[in-house]
Amino acid sequence: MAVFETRWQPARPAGGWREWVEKIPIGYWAVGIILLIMPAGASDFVLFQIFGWTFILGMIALSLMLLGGYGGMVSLAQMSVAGVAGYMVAILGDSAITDISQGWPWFVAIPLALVIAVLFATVTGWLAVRTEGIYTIMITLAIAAAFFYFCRQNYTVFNGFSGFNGVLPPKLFGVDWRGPKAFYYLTLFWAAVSYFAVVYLSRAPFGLALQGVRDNPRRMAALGYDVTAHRVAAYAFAAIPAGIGGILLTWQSAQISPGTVGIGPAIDVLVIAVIGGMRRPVGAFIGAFIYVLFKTFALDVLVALGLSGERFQLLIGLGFLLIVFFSPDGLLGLWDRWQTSLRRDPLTGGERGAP
Amino acid sequence: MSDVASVSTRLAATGTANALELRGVSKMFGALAALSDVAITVHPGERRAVLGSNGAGKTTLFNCITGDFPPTSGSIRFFGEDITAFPPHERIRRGLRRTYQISLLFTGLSVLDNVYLACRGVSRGRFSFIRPRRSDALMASAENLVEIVHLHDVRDSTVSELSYGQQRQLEIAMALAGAPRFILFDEPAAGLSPTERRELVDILTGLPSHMGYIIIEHDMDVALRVAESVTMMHNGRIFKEGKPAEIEDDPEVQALYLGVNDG
Amino acid sequence: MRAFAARHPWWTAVIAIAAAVLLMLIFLVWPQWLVAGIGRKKVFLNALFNGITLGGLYFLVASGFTLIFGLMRNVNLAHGSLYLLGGYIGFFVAEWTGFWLLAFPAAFLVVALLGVVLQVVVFQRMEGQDLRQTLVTIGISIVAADLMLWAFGGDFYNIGTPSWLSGPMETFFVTGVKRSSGDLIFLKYPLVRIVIFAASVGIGVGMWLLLNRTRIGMLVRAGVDDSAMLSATGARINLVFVGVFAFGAGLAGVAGVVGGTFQSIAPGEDIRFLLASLIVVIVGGMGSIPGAALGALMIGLAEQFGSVYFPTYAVVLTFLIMVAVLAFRPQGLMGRA
Amino acid sequence: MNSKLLTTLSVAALVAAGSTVVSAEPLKVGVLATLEGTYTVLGEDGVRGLKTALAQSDNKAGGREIELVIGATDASPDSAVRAARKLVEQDGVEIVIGPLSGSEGIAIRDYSKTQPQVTFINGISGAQETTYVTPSDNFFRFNMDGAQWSAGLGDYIFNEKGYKTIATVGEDYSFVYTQVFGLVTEFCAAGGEVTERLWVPLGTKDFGSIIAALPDDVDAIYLGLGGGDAVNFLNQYQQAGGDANLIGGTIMVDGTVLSSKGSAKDALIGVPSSGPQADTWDDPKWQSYVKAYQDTFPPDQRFPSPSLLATGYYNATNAALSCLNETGGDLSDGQKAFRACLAGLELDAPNGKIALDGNRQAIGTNFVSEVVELDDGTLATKLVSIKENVNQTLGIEPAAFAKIGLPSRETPECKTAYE
Repeated sequence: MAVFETRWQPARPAGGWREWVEKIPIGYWAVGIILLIMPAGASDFVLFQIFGWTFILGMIALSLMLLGGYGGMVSLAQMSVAGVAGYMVAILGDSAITDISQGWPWFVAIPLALVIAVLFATVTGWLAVRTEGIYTIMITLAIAAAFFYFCRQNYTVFNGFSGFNGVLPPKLFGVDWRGPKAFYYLTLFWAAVSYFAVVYLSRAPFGLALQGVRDNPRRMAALGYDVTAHRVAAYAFAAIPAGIGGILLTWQSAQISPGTVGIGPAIDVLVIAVIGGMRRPVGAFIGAFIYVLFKTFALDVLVALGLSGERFQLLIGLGFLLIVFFSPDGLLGLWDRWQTSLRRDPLTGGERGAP
Repeated sequence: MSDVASVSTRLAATGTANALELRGVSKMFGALAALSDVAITVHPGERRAVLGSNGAGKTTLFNCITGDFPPTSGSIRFFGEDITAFPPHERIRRGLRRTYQISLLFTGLSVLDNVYLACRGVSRGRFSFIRPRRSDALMASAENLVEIVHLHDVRDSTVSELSYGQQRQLEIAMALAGAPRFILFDEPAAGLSPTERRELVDILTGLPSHMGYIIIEHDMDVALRVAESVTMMHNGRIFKEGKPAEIEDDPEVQALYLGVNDG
Repeated sequence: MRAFAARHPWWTAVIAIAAAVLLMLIFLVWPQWLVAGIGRKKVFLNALFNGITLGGLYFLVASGFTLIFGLMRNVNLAHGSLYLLGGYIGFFVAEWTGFWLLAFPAAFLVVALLGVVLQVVVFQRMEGQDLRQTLVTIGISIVAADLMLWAFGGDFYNIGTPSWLSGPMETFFVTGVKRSSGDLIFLKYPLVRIVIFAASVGIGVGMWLLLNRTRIGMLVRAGVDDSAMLSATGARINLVFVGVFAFGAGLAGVAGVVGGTFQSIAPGEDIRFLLASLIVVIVGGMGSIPGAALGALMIGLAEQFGSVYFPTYAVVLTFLIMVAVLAFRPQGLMGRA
Repeated sequence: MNSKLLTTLSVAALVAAGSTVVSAEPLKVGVLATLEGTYTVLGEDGVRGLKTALAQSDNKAGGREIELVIGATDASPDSAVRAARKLVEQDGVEIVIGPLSGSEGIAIRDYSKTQPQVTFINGISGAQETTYVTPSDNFFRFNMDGAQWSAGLGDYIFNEKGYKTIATVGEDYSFVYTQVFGLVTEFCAAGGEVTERLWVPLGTKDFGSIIAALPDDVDAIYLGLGGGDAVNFLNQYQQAGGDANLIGGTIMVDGTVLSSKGSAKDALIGVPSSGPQADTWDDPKWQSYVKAYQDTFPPDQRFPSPSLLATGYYNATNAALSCLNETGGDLSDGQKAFRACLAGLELDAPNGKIALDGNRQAIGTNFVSEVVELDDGTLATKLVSIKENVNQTLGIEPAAFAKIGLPSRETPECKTAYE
């Protein structure tokens, strides 16, 4: 680049905090403020169950979005990664299964749980990236199934079929973090951190390189990048939001057992990410919110409509099918298309304001 | 700029070696010889056009030089260093670049990001989790390259929104990233409009004089305006070498190539 | 064979010794120390034969999956649903007509027809879009599972074997010696498993012949090797695709009848057999019929030996095999790099 | 709907309701049932049991209309807690009836501790530790646990059948551990010997090699398998020509296996087993309950006769209804009166009298039965022996019982006396 230094240099304004803050669209402010003041009006159930669960599932789906949307690798093992972290918190920390749980303090147990989840994800990634594309989804599905069976059969560490109950968050600063409001803010905080971390990462060299790998791995290699290392690193990094989500999920239900990490939940994470749309991080949370609403109220709606309550699996399946069939980019994709069609001039078909 | 420094050290070490020196390079695909016993020598700063009909082995020649498909036999030296067995990214780090005939861009990313990735690929910090700032040196050089190939107006557009000609220009910008010492252009003018071709010629002739390249081009106008020397290939062999004017006037060449292919 | 021996003398020796040991284990009467070490011969022989017969079932399911993938690069994650549907159809046909054998063509035809619909309505529209196909077929399998639960309930269906097939038959394998009389005890083995295994070998060989000895087969194999070449042959390609998809789906339907006969058909079996097919083809190599056979055999044996010698982790064992294959030969044992 | 039971119940309701005014607001009752996933059929029958009980009392208790809110689970503890939370915190139910499976029960017990204002009445979940370890004050269980469901079987097979040595094959999870626990303590105390315990992973479908590995030097083999695993085992057992004496666990002979399609289940004819009910018991109360169940639902929407899941939910509902009647629907003061009534209730259930111990765990009647083929070709269980007053410690001194330890793959040891 020394070659061209003498030529043109673009003048760049010095970006300050104020300018940065001003650039944030109004919608973000609105959503942020609503989320922050939500506990003033909403019921405990809405806070703990609807939003708490949305944020948790959103984080796990976010890790899939990072891999799938930016990295082009659709992994079905993200629920397993979350499960590893959840299990580790139960095993290393406190639970009602005192024979197995080590009872280590939270500041050891939680970081260690995350580290183990990252290691697990790295090994998963290392296995999965040895092959490409569709193989990934199959291999990670198989890994998820293996982890489920292993947890169910192993009693010495994972306590088999029953798993661990009585897994509660530490009473830090005198707060019961499982209280609805406290838990709401706890999950909101980590969801926001994960979200912004992923948004930030998407424009950092690593994130850009990951998207480059998605678009054209061969060219990336030709540009001097180690494609495999980037892919494995993406698995490792994605384990962090998934792991945090897994720990929070364990605290929310106060237990973790093989059913938490079964094949059903693994596919649910994919459903969430796809429904929301894998193109942008926010899709994970949109998908999670819809999924949670559906899971919670579909039965009521069906019964109210005079339909049999059992068929709601069919509804979920059909909804998912319609979305992937007609809008592979999920609801965000639909939204984007609608926005473009609004901007497009109905007469010329060109974009308004464009010359 | 450590890269530049290391390049200059290497330059000093290799002295006045040829930029590119191919000896007895052959490439077999099964029983089919795509290249047979090719020998080419290019001096530093030299600009060479490689001409030949389809299937003459031009792109195969590029693939051998860049390491995308290593040659079956023969040796390749780059500024005196034997790079025959090097993987592609090692060659890139030594300052060799190429553009591709088919578009191999990152279609989901913006123009600037594409060039930035190309710049980043030959520097350190490929795994950095820290966002580059606008004032970042690499970002600055990426913007600079975007400017050079006249894509400044669309630098934030996604590549999939660009016109074909703009995508070709972007290819060139990416090949110029880092500290290139030698570039292989694979039919950069294919599919471009007359205006875009003129722009392309401007870009190529405007490159710093010490930066040599080989260009594969069907458009004789373009090829002969941007090249100082010409190599004709036919059926995987070198057929003729010389100055543009000599080649243009050569009856054999006219019979074989110019006559059937009017560019 | 000779070329292999020349190239890998050590491997050849190891394989030859292993084969010899296996043959001795099968045909000799086990001495006391061996029984003390690894248990009764009857258990061993049963695990061996059951592993092979179970492998036969897995092969039936997985070969369709791998064929479809190999030719069209279509990933059909609804393959397990086709298996389950085949099982239900087989049950009702066998029940209504009273002919067990009739269940096979019926299941094959109906499921193959469904395969045609899938190929025409779904896959042709999204050719080359791996991820979308995967997602759509996951959606289809969710919907299909609930539709079948709706139609057939959560009951367990067991396709009855005709009387000439039920019960065990005595084989010529010796399992031990009676202590009192010194008479040899021969292995009794379920007849239906033998028949089913013979059938899957028959289907496997038939498929091989079809692929290697007929014009259509050549076309298909050429397509597996190089789909660009195939598209050059023109419009017939779509017909070949539909045909292969129908055939692969039909095989899953047949497998459903087999599975319903010596296991049972119920909700959840779809996912189980989808997983089994995935592991078989990952181990064997995507798109390879011999690979599917080898993978199916390995997984079947692993499950059966696992279930008697280390039952706790028997389920995990198959996954370990998969991981090992991925680590050392990512393209699968018979897959091409 | 014209059963004697119905009459007695409604008379009781009338008497109880006499004092209070009928205009009280409806009472919200939540139901936790497995209505998603593989075990949907089971959950549905549980709900049928509950609806049978409600139909018998005209959907009213203590002068209040009962408003039902159903929460669907998929048999996992996660889903059970989530559904319970919605019922309690969103729908505001005051009583929760359910859940169905063992680990769900433990999770709901834990949850009940955080919701002291709501009363939880177990549906049919049968894990021992739910009420035995850290019981919850507002969690009541009117069904016996898995170990209690084995009561009487050990004695019966030792004394009546004359089996001296047995081996067990069971699915590798807590419910079957508990069942084997109940069997082993009783059988070994009677003088029998359990030579081997084989555990197969839940969801094993090919038993070919396991069948070959069954010991042939024992008098009988106990099978602790359920659902599809049971059907597959029986099918392959017949194919292999197996002819050993079999003993069945409770879920080995339940409706899902006995009503499975095909001939696999025929291997069960004559097999002794035990559980909280016997399908063909001629006791009038049982008969009228079966009739009520059959009358409430058309034949194509129910099992031929109620499964133990239906009976469990039926009893739980009746316990709630009768105590609502007794307290006149009064749930004030933290449901004090209602809970006191439940704790002291002696439920005259169709499957025998049920009372609660200090941990609010059922002390009830257990049935040893054998599988028989009915005239119409279907299979059912026929009573051969009744064991009354089965408590959670199986008649063993609590201290000695505690020393045995919680059920697991190897616990309990086979001993003639536990002290």
